[in-house]
Amino acid sequence: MSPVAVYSECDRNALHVRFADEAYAIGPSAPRESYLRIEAIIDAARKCGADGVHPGYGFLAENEDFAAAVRDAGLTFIGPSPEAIETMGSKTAARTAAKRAGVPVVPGTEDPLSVDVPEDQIAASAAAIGYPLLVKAVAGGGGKGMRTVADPADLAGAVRAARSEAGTAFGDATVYLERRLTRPRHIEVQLLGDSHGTVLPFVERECSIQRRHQKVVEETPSLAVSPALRAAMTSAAAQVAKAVGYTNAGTIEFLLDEDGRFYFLEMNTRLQVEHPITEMVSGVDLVRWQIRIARGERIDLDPAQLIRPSGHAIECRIYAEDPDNNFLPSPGRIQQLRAPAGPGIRDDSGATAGLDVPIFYDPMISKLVAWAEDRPLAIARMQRALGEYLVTGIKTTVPFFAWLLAQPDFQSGRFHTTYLDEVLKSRNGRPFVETTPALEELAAAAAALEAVMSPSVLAADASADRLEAPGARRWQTLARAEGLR
Amino acid sequence: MSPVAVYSECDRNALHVRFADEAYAIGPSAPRESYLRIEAIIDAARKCGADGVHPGYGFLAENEDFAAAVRDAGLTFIGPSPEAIETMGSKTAARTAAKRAGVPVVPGTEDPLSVDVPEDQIAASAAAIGYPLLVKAVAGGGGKGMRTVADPADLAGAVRAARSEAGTAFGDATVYLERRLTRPRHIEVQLLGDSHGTVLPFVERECSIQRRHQKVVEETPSLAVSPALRAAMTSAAAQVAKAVGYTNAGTIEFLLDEDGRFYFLEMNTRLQVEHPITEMVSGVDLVRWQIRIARGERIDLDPAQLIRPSGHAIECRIYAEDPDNNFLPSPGRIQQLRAPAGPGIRDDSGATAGLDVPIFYDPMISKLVAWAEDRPLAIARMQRALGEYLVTGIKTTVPFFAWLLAQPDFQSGRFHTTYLDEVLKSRNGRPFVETTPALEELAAAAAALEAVMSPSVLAADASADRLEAPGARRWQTLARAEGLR
Amino acid sequence: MQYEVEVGGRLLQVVVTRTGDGFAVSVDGQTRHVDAARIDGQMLSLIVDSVWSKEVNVAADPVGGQLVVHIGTTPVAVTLNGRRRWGRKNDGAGTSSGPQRLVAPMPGKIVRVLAKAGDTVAARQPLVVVEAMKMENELRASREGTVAEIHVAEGTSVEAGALLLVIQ
Amino acid sequence: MQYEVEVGGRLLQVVVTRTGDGFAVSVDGQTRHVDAARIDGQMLSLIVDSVWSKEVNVAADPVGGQLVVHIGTTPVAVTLNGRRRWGRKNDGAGTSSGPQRLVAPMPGKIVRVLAKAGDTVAARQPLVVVEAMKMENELRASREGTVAEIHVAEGTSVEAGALLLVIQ
Repeated sequence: MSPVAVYSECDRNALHVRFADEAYAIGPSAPRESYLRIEAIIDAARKCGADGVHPGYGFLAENEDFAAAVRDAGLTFIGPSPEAIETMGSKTAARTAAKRAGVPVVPGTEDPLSVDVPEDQIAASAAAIGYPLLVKAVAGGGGKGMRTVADPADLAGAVRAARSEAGTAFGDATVYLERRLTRPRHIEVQLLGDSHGTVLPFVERECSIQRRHQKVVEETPSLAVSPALRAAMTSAAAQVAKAVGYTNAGTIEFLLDEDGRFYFLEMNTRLQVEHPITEMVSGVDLVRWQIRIARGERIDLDPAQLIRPSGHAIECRIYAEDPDNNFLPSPGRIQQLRAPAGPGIRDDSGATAGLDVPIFYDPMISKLVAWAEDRPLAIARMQRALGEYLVTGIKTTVPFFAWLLAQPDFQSGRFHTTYLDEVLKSRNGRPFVETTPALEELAAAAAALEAVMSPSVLAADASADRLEAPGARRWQTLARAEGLR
Repeated sequence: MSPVAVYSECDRNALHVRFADEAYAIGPSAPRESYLRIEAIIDAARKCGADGVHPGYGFLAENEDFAAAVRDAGLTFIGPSPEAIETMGSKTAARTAAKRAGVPVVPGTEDPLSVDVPEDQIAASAAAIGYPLLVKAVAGGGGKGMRTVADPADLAGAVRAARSEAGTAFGDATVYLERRLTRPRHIEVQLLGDSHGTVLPFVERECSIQRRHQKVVEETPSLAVSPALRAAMTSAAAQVAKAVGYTNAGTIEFLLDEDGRFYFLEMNTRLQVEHPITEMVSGVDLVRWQIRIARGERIDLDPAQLIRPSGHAIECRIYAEDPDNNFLPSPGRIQQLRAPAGPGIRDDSGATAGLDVPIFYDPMISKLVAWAEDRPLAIARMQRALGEYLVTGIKTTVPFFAWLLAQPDFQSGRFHTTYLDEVLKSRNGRPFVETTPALEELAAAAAALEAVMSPSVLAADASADRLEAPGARRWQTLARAEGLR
Repeated sequence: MQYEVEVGGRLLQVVVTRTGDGFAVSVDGQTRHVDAARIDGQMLSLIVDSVWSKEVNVAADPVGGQLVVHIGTTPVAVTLNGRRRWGRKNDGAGTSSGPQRLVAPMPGKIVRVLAKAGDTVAARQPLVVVEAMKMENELRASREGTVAEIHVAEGTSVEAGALLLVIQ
Repeated sequence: MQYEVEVGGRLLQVVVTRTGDGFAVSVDGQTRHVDAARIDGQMLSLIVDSVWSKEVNVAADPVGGQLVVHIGTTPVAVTLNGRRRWGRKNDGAGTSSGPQRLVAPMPGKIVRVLAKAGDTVAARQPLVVVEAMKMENELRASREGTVAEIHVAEGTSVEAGALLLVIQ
């Protein structure tokens, strides 16, 4: 199989372009001008004579029109059918499907609230559902177009904000309302379904560590799921998927309340960012199976094996964000990058030194995964790996994860979907990187040593070409300092 | 646990020094002046207040005097007892132990041939054993101090050569003779033994791919080993270890002849270079267990699980050698290094860009390991990884492995301990990197482009400091070219 | 060579002297022996007092402009020989006195301006919402004060480092 | 810019012309469009004719001195504008005519010299054994001939590139 990449302007130097055999430019950096342009991608696929298209897990990955366009172009879409994407892609239709499959759902509006639904009607359904509630984009995902409302007075504003954000992010401003459970866990079940009627669930993933509704740490198995509950949740997930004739890889997301009751939340009709942890504990290559299933092959995995976890895996999403500045994105040129390796460590990275983290997309630069025989050992391994993960030139969330994994609540598994936001609020911006006087003195010594050991800095030239920029900028800084002694 | 490193002069910048919390210089680069100096290492361990010493897998790792010195210094030696090392470290004593345990051994001399044994006596024992035979250093390993003799006329010379090489490498010139089986496989069994009498064997490792008696590719499980044979070999291995009261990690090496009969070859009383492949298929962290066992803990692993392989793992030893020049060592400054990653890939590396591969030690720079559900998939994954392994500035064996893994004999598992030497001989130096006219034209275009895109080369200065040397050298090369147009 | 290094709010006097086998580095009078080996353009491997091994990495922060020293993977911001003399004091780079100049930490689009000139604001009160990387990010006041100047309007795009508003 | 590139025994004429969106590169008259992006000091990402993506890496071989271009991970040795003019012809870098100068490929200790002046040697016949990295490495004749000069003695140490012997 020979991989072909498509890329936008700012991704010209991205790893997926450099590693592909063929690469096709599909437009400017803004997603709607490139990665969201269905015809541009179909066109590239035609040009290179591709047999199939893998949609990845962003942009058009859950877009039924794209899946249909690929199919209509006579190509294989490596994912579910457009019909399944459409059904489960609509949060409200998905809830109906779940209920038909006999799986409980979180109380909420049955029908989407299109932009023309009057405010008083929205207020009425809200009252029926009860507060606190969530306003969610029907086409939503990743916390975009989502607002929490505790006070009826804030409802109208929240709906407006959610609609505008949803419109920008998904081109669909329709929203719906959903009861907000108190302190629930986010537990999800990975599925593989083939075109011969087989749907197999995997051991659940625990994704409750979220910041502003975005997963930042995932692990499998979940401390909150007993074998009995696992059996119930995995078979419920499979039932929902079967009910809509689902094929290929997908994930059923549940909320698990404090009393151990679970509710269908939504389905992701694509591969997910956190799929590596399932691969680590199951030994199954999910992407290879996506391709085999798309080719019409039968899944010949042992169902019992898939819901028996072998060890424990944790994923940290390494973002180009400044955790000590309210997690603001930190785009720019990566000056140095050294990723950890060794036993049990897997780093699925899109970054290298010299690469620019673009401002246009989600700033995730890597998925760092640690596997070990049990959870405490997996945490210890992840801590070791984070301690070796060196990135300079941009800020990353590595120091945040180092802090999080040391928290007693995390280590004992006492958390829920709002745990992280609450802790962050209570920390009130206290830095994650805590230096000691000794460390600061060493830093001072190091800076002085660098100035002494690199006399060439005095010759540094501001007109150094772009490639040399980071170094040069640094030399200038030092040179200025030197000049002023 | 806080790691402390010791280092020789040329290892000042090595990764183990940079990653350690404390680092102690123990002498000049030549092994006998640093890494083989027992008192220097004990001294460092005392200075830093270490609790234990891990001997690694080179230098003093199988030296009973070192193990004893560590113990006498009141420190924990993370390995077997000095007595076990001494017994199994002597090839002849080990053979006796194996025979006592009822395990067959390869016919050979019972007693070591010290330097004063007269030639006619050596010739006599040789005749008794029969030709072809091997002259092996009693203290030997890794093919050092080993010679093959097919013709009695060559015996005396071979013994002299083996003795001199053994003397240099191990400080012990004693050798012995052993029948050379025709086309045997090298199959070895990893063991863990605790101080409470438990000895557990793991799934066998297939190490028949050797160049000049040095393993270059290892895999587990072996295609040549049936479940029945596995049961026999693993329990034989455990019996030998129990017979000498062996504790901690060790490996029993067997030769497997074409008729499926196996013979005890020797025991390695240490962790081995190829231990990662066993970790990949067993999920057991062998180094962690070495430490736990040294602390006196009981092994609580499931014995049945350990001899049931989960998937297949392959290791390629990446060497700083030029495969297209008779595998001559290729020391020097690594200019660029990009190691592969992703699902099923583990790269245990000691190299980074900017690092010098020293001339003093074994030139292995990394152990690249690929795991997958079965052998063909593991081979495919290793091929993918090798295709992404970029090292410039020095030559490596990466192109050789890319060639080897594509050989039908390798893919079908039809090989033995002399397979590789025979194939290499028959290739008669034909290069492993085979370029095509198209590739050559692209290379020509790239060189010209680099010259055009980097006009600064004309300003390049030969007196650039060492750090810039590789780049500068290249600029000079180009500058010279430019100057002469 | 003598340097004045500001780090963690302290001003340290650092004197570096070459010795036969490395450097003598004194920080506020306390001298340590440092064996410093160059790994690459930015990384040094230090062995302090012949024992303590540390990788350090010195580079300028592309946004703030100040030097960031990574000790292992821990970043520590320092200024060498006086930010004052660089005239960078009012960069809003965490200074705790004088007017606070709120600058854009990254390029993006101003989606909301939550304060107007004359407003009294509390520490950590949200002032401006910038959209970048498809996420809306709140920029907050680092301390209480009065909004003196506003330099941006909703809907406009700004570059990293652009001055957004000033708090007296 | 015009270059003469020797690769795989062929001498290629390469002409590089800047275009609006990259370069026109003609190799022996066949012209392709190349979008060349600088990744770092040595690596370029090429997209040829808007389709074919290749990472290339141009660096000098520390021992041989000639340029090595890595296409992906495949090394290809090239010489730019004439090895002849660099006077490096007789480096024993695989030339097939003229005297063969056997040079040490790495630093090490000469443990055995297996030929003496005047000996007739066959191709690939072992001539010198060098010990480096604790392994004994045989250096062989690249072709048949007569040993004209011997420049080393057993037991001596040599640097990389040192002339060991010459075969006529």
